[in-house]
Amino acid sequence: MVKEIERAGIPVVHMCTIVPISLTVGANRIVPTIAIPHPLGNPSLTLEEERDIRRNLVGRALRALETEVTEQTVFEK
Amino acid sequence: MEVNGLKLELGYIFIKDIQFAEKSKVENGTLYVNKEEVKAIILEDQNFKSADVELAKPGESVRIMPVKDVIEPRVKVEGPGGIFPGMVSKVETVGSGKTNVLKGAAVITTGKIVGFQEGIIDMTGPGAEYTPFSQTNNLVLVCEPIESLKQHEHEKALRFAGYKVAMYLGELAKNMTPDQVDTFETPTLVEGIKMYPELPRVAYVCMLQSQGLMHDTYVYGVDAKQTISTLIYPTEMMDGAIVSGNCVSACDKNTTYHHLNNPVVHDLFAEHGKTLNFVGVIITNENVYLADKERSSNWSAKLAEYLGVDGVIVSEEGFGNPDTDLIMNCKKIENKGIKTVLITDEYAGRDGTSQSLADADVRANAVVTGGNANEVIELPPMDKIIGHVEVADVIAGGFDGSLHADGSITAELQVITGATNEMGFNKLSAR
Amino acid sequence: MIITNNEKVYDKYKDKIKIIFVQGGFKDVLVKTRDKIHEGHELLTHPLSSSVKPNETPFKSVMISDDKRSLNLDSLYIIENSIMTYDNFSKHKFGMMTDQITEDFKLIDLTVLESALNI
Amino acid sequence: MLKVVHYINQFFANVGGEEMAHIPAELREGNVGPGLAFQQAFGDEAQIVATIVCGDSYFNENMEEAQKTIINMVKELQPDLFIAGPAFNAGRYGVACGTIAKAVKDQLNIPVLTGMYKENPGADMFKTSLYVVSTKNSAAGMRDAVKKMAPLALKLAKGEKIGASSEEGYMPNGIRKNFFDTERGSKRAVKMLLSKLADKEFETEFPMPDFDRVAPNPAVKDITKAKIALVTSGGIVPKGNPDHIESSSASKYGKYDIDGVMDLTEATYETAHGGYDPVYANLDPDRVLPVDILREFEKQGKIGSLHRYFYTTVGNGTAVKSAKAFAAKFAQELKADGVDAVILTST
Repeated sequence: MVKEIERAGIPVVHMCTIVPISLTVGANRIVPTIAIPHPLGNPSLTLEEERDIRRNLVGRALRALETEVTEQTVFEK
Repeated sequence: MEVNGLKLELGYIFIKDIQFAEKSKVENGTLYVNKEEVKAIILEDQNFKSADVELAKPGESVRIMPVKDVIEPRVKVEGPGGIFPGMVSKVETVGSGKTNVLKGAAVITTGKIVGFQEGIIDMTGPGAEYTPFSQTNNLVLVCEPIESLKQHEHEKALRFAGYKVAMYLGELAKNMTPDQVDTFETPTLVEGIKMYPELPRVAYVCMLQSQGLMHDTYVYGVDAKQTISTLIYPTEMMDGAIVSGNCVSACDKNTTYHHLNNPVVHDLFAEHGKTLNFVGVIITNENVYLADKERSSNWSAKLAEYLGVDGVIVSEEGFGNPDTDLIMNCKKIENKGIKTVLITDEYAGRDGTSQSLADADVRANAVVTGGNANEVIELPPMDKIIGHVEVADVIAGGFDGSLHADGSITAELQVITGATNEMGFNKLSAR
Repeated sequence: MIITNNEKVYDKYKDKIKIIFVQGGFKDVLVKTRDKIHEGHELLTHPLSSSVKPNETPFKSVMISDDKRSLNLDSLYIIENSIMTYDNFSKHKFGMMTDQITEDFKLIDLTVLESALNI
Repeated sequence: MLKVVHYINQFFANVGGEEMAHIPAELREGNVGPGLAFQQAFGDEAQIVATIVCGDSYFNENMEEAQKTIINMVKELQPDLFIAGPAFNAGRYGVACGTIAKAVKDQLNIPVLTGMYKENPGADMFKTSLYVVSTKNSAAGMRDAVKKMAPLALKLAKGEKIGASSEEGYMPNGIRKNFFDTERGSKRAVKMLLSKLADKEFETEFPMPDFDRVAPNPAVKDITKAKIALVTSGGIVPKGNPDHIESSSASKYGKYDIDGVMDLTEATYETAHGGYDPVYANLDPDRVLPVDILREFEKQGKIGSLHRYFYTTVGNGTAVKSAKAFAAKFAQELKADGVDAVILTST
């Protein structure tokens, strides 16, 4: 799916838990997330803490979109 | 020049017909069988209360089901050991000297070990095209177990009945002059390297199913699930060092006949010294435990590297989880810089549109397929059924209404013994 | 620990090994296994063990680790592929289930599991 | 005798080259150009009753109009078979052949056949929905193309069983079909290994799933001005799953308006995905689709705007087959809507 969006000429960032799968399906900008059932959250934290995590991850995704890449790149930080 | 290693002369005595007679013998290409003697061999095992023996020849309107194993009669003429070492003969290293083969004959065991059964051999009609055993002159054993017999003992008793009857028939050829002799020779590793330095070195990785009742394979009598990947001379296989105890998923299980006549071994020997240097065989199991899969594939890759080969052919056995072993073997061997070709079969659904393998990898770029086992086939009624007809409706790969009132069967190809064999025994393929 | 819908396995091992008994079919066992893998358990036996096709037998037993660690990718990959294969097969369900056949399928499932338990 | 209608372009009809590519579709009686070779191959089993000639530019620039006209022509003639091309490596001709053949097949339910070179863009577009015979890359391969296409054409017209791609000469269409090869599998394996060892070309009998790559697009210049769209394979849908998106192997994707939606809540959204434990996503769907944070960023000017619609599927990470087709479609919509970048979330 990520490839088809990229193919259409739109830069895309893939936020997912399983980085190797993301690499396999051909994502070029990858942001690793928390866990499969809750990639952008963590039910063991408070709502506000969860939002902080999410804010951080989405912020990282925006940074990935602003970054020129030439090959598959994982934005760990 | 005599070299060290193993050298086996296979003497073929061509069998064109099979008949019952007063005295068991082979004469002018006909295999004569004394039915009572065969029955007596089966009934030596007290687990059987009765036994019947039937004939099935190519072209006859006969259906055999449910098939457990197919065995080719062979006998050791010269050299150490006997056929099926560790099972019915002593544990002696076989694969050298001379062995005679009743080529064109086969012993087929049938039996209802559990309520769902598969394994059909049709001797004529469209189904016959898919199984190699429609072309052999078959002696079919129909054995009835005693009441209380447990499935495990039943399976074992049937397996041994097959070996013993095949040995009995093989003995008939012990003193005969073969119609044709083929010689197979594998030198030791050191000598082999020197022999054809200009040719690519090739090994064969033979995967063996090893998962429990009706899912097992034995090597010199050892249950393959308790083994670690190891080396075997190809000629040892020709003397029955590997036998089959597995029959679930009939289309892609290797019968003992397949192990004796391993087509990859034969086709590699055919090119040996011409286009390639056939170094030897690595056998590796297919266990249920994932750690075993990792360990066994680590070892097969390590052994391939140790043999210093440039390429290997890997053959799979069975459906589903062995795809994981196959891909592990492929990846790990390719990662050693050794090129692989895989032989598998497919479960692409009845319409052929599904993802066929349960595993995949980009390194598996050279694959031979034995066909789509889900493809539906119509098997017309036969005049005679040998075995247990009542199982037709509950064979795997069949489905509701698979057995029609007139005796015809609609089922998937997977019910036919050997139809999509993953050693590449057949011409069937798919695109 | 074992995840199973097979009473034969449950009855035999319930006092010896941790077991999750699933009320349901083959697919329910796979889904339960998948959720456990998502939680961080490691898959120990292959979910498509045995050559009996998933549309033929209603019984399935799978072994996973007792302890949880970080998500095991190999486990995840295998369970997802197994569910996909199951879905391919389940288009054509296998009917005909007498008591004897049901018992036999339970037995095969048990022996295949035991081949991994080394019992 | 079977009736055949043949479609060719201006070049093969000898009307002219690029300078005549603008001519609209016209109907001619009998066979024209390469039709003669087909007619000879058919013998008296089939007859080309008419040939439709159309300029490549005309067809591609007036696709709807051209299709309508040609469909009406074919409908009138009621043939047993429709052949388009072969187009060899001519790109626009290949696309035209595929497009019109598919239209005839879908709308008139008449068997169709076309042929082209494997790298013709029309090949990838149509090989899974039509029988597309693989030809050489230039018209010099006409004789070879007719030799492959004519027998397959007759089989299709007669409604006979079609064999495997390698037997019949059409491009593999993803449908696996059994056939008996000339050599046994082990022999084929030995040959394949020898080719692989010698670094010669060989063809696998079972291609692995697509592992191709797409090069990354340039970065977004100014994210604070960009229109960002959210896409998820995590199956987030409005509460109650109004489009009934299936929990796995879904046959459709969802497109939902989030105009004015500031936060996804338990009361308004949920997941339709069957590939993971849904408890956490149902309690707070922002855990999968971060609408709340993007709204916040929108307000703060950290992004230009959040696109009015989000797209959802239930891809499970490894099974990408159907998701690919959906994505190709909605990616075009996103492009048309002026979306500058996409955040795709997966579970």
